[in-house]
Amino acid sequence: MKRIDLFLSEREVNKVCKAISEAGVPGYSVIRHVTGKGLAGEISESMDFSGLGANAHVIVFCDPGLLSAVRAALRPLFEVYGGVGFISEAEPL
Amino acid sequence: MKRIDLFLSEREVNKVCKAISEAGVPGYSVIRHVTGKGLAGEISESMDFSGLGANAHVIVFCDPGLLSAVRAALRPLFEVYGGVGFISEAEPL
Amino acid sequence: MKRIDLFLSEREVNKVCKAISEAGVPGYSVIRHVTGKGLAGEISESMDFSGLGANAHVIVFCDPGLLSAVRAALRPLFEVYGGVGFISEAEPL
Amino acid sequence: MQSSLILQNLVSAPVLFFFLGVLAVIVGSDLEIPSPLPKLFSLYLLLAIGFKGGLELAHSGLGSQVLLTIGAAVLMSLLVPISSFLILRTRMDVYNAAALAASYGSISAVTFITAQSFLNVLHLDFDGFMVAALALMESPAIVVGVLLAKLGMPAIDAHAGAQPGAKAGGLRWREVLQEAFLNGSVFLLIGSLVIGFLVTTFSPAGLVKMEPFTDKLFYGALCFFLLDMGIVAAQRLRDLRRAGPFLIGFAVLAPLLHAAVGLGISRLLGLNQGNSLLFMVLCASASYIAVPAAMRMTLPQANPSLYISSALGVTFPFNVVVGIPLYMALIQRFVPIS
Amino acid sequence: MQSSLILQNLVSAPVLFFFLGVLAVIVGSDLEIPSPLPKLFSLYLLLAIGFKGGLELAHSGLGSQVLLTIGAAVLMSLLVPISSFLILRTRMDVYNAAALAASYGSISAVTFITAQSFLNVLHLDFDGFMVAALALMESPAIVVGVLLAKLGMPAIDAHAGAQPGAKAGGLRWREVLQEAFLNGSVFLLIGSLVIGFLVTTFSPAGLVKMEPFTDKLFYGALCFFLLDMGIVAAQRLRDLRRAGPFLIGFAVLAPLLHAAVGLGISRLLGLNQGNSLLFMVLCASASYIAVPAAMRMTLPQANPSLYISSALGVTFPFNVVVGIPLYMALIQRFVPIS
Amino acid sequence: MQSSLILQNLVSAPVLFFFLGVLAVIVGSDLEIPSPLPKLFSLYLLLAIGFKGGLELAHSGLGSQVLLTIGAAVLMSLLVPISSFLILRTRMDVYNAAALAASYGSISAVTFITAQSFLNVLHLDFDGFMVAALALMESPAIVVGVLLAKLGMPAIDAHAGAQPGAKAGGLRWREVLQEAFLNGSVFLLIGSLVIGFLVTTFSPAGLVKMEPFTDKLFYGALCFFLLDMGIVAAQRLRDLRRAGPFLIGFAVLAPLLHAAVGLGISRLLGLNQGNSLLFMVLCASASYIAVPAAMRMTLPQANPSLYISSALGVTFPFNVVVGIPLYMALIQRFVPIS
Ligand SMILES: Nc1ncnc2c1ncn2[C@@H]1O[C@H](COP(=O)(O)O)[C@@H](O)[C@H]1O
Ligand SMILES: Nc1ncnc2c1ncn2[C@@H]1O[C@H](COP(=O)(O)O)[C@@H](O)[C@H]1O
Ligand SMILES: Nc1ncnc2c1ncn2[C@@H]1O[C@H](COP(=O)(O)O)[C@@H](O)[C@H]1O
Ligand code: NA
Ligand code: NA
Ligand code: NA
Repeated sequence: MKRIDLFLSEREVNKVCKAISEAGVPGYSVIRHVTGKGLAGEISESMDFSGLGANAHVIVFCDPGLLSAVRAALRPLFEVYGGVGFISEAEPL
Repeated sequence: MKRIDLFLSEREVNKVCKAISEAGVPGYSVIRHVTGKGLAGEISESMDFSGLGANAHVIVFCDPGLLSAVRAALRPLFEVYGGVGFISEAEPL
Repeated sequence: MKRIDLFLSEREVNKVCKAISEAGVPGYSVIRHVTGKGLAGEISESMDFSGLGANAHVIVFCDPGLLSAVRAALRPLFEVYGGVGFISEAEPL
Repeated sequence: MQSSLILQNLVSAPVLFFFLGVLAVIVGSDLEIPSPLPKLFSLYLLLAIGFKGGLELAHSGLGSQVLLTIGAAVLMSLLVPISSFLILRTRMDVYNAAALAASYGSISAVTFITAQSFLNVLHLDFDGFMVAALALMESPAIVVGVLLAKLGMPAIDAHAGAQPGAKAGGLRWREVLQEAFLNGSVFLLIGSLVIGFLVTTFSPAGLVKMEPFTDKLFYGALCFFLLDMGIVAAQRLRDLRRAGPFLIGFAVLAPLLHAAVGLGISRLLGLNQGNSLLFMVLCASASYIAVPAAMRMTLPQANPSLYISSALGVTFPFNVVVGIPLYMALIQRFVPIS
Repeated sequence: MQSSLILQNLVSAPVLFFFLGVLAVIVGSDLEIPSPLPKLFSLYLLLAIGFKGGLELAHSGLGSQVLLTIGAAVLMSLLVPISSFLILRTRMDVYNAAALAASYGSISAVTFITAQSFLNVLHLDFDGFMVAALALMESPAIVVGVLLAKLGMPAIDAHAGAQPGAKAGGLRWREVLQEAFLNGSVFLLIGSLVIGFLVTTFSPAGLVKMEPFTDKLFYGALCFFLLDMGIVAAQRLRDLRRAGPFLIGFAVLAPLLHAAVGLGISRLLGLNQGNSLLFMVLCASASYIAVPAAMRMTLPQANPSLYISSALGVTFPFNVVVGIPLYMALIQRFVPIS
Repeated sequence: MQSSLILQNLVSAPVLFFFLGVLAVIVGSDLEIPSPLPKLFSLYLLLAIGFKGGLELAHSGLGSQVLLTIGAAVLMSLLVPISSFLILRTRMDVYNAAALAASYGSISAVTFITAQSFLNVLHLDFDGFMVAALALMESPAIVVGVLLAKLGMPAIDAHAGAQPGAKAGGLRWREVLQEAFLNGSVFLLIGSLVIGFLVTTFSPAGLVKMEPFTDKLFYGALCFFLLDMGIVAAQRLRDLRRAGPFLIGFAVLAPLLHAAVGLGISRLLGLNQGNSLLFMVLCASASYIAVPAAMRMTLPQANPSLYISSALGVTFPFNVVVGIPLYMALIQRFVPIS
């Protein structure tokens, strides 16, 4: 079983959840209000009042077989809007 | 060393923390306001005003020997209220 | 590639981010409002109004080569203020 | 006459802000009231309505009409769940039927407040003791709902379904009563009612200083909260498609039925027009604040999206938009001006 | 005269709280207004300004001066982005130039509100229809900005840059219009304006009950929000060092230029002193509430820290501290007292 | 007489809401005020109390009684930590003793506000300069606390315990002063005081517009915040069991002792009854807003649950419920009506 960790702007989180749902993942969890630093520089919550939002952390546990579908679904989004993703090993409790 | 990731409703988070504490874990961390999707469908924060809450993400780092105690403590709670758990490998920094 | 998970008080999160940035990590993500339990006892959000804050969860994905620099940067902070760190394996999506 | 009442209700600020929230979802605007701001407004509204209710209760005293009205309200909160359960059970499993029954037996404080604002605009009087009725209708319905589930539940489940940590089903009741009577919103409402009563009775000088907070701000805060309710109700409506026509039908017809019974009781009790409307609204409304949290804990087998969606997505808008002026029209026909 | 206006503006509570926020960052205080509290105040201010604008629009009606003024405002929101784009394009890539152009063509509601408060202190009248102008200036500038980027963008990008899921560039426009017209803050402002208008026209009894919320609280809430704006603006100023002197220069000179054009148009339209100030402020201000969220979605290639930092870190403080009294001084010289 | 004062205090809305919060924890209700709403109310209360203090300071001017009173207050905030440290050191390690000393030398703004509300109900006057005393008592106590820890700390620690990044202990002081004087709540309180002063002096027209926010809302917001304080204090009380009887005894006796000294000084200064009560309350109260955050950074070796639990779980409720009417009774006996 694989664990996928995605970090991206809150503005795109609905798009990303839709994309990975359609890729067939059995479930996911989303943490909003994540700040951080990446290629696009520092992201804070200070512009929240404008609807701009901070980052979100999306966590998915799924079968290894779904990885390539998830990757294919996310690549275009990440290319346009930024965001990063990582994979690690896991198993059900 | 093992890493345990639990996702469950905020309403039961106190019960779960009590259960895993009693199972002997040395510490844990809880992130509230987690949204997501699972067997029970989509969970959002929109009913927060009613005290219903969204999900919580509980993270535990502990010895492999504690796994079965944690599992035993959580199984009945997850069976009644829903929730999922995953394990992976980790080591102290 | 390594995944580093740090848990520490929100009060020191800026110091920690500065320290790991200077250690050369390519990026990091920060989740605030984390509650939990550790050596220092239970941490809740109930003193938030005083500026005391709860915990933060800092996540870093980086090359294994950076681990020792990150460790060296954090050790003194963790010794004075408390906080824990864990490592696991990961790879880019 | 009736159509002018509906119009008058439709162009009131709270109802219009409710529609604005609905519209935001329909057209796909990203307008949202982020958590925990809706909670701030719901806590505020409960505190303010409780405090004002206590104040007016202290003025009106606990006469026989007051006690009779409160008694009748509590009775309704016991009977409505039973009749609703019997109806719902024809098409639904016991857990969902019981949770829905609890919701419709309980009340919606926001619908009640909206009805009060409507009465204010019509310059019709109503009494503070109606808030006491409101406060006392939440808990019994929850208890009855759980009881119905317990009675109706298949024998196997009754054994296996015991909550973790419950010893021989006994401890279980503590949890039900806890959720029914000590639920945060019930507790705050009743607590504020008692505080309003005590302050009015023993330290009336403090009332003037509370007024800007509990009174003056109230209407605007209600508008703000209804904006969020509009957003959430519209999101819920989508869920409801899955629930099917039976539940949607129930969510519209139950308030009408319960309001009609409420009207009958109001006449028997000799309530004035304002109190009659509030009594009808208490009977007709369904809870989506106190009940969901309680049901989640005590009847985890029921599907929250069913009871939340029907109470908040259908019955609430129906009452706020159509119900309140409709009930008022009936009252104008059947209840004499006192 | 001018210096007394500047002083009068500087010692007003909103401006002082703005400075307090700036000072907190400079001296390194850990004072912060945690999220989502700033959002609460921004939602509140938009709701209140919209509602009051609708109320006054209902009183003033839609006469020819009203329509001409609104038309002129919309025209400015179309022209300012074009001229700004041409200037910015001399030193910047097409995406950043377009996003900045959209920002300066659009408006800052908080600057507008601060100008209204300033007029109140000077006891100068202004009209509710200016809020309608405000509300209608946000969307066109966003559309023009995206259009400019599309026209100016290199041919290769025009193909490759298509949004994921967009079919042949056609679907793309839906998203732009969505972001321009249904953006949460635009939607709330226009919605509240319409509600204020409807309530005033059809149910004026409800107005008195809204007043404590939309009117009385307004000034204090503005102070609170400006405290946060001061903190954020000061944080943004640091970012701006990277942006270089060209952008900082633009962020100071553009408001002066646009205010001057606004003054000319005000004279042509025969606006009174109060409305003239508001018109100038609409032209001179740059958006940091509606535009950033829209640009993030429609022009993701542009760097948010550039358009947010120049609009919020430079142009906003400049307008609030220096601009408003300066524009007023010009008005006192060129616009006769009506 | 005394018992009627206690009763009068007990049935005031703020105290009753405090008890409601305590009760919620005792009976196990899930009532909670989710973060950051308590922060909203604490920021609001600090802003409002500061602004009103500045306003009244501008009216009263900086006469010799004003300066003497403020001087005496600052002196108390230097002496109380020293005497407290000596007492606490008999049973506690140096870090915890020092952190507790800082907390008891500093003040509780909410206790002060509650005392003001109590005076309002009794129709007793008090002066705005007392807020200046309040604002100036927070920082010195923090500095003295850290100093005491530094002096009292074992030699080995003094070397090893150097903060990371501190060069030769010198940089360390910057951090202490930063935490003492630029702490968010200290900064906001003093900043609002200065703004209130400036606006009153130079632009009094703005005062009327601030009043609904800073004045009218105040009492209700205090009630809401005290509801949360009740919840948190009751949760803290549980922690205190571990702290043992010595600390609980200190947390009750210290306010009595400090209030008695405060009464003596009030008489020496010739303060009127209202100001005397406020002075006593400043001496008697312990900080749980500014000090914990500062101690966390500057004395991380101390255990926060000790200083927070004794200040917020014992001393605060003691002062609010018993202390304020008790001190008033003493004042009525020893301070002549002016
Ligand atoms: N495969 C998964 N990956 C990540 N999170 C999940 C997954 N499945 C469930 N969850 C989380 O666990 C919660 C409860 O799951 P469930 O009980 O299956 O509805 C969901 O709302 C999600 O937040
Ligand atoms: N074993 C653990 N697993 C997960 N989180 C932990 C663990 N130990 C400590 N933490 C987190 O780290 C914080 C600080 O730990 P400590 O410094 O040990 O009090 C705690 O409040 C928890 O949030
Ligand atoms: N190496 C990393 N480790 C953890 N989080 C990261 C890392 N790189 C980027 N992020 C997160 O992903 C967000 C988007 O990254 P980017 O698109 O590179 O700006 C950042 O704001 C961080 O929150
Ligand atoms: Na009902
Ligand atoms: Na503009
Ligand atoms: Na003190």
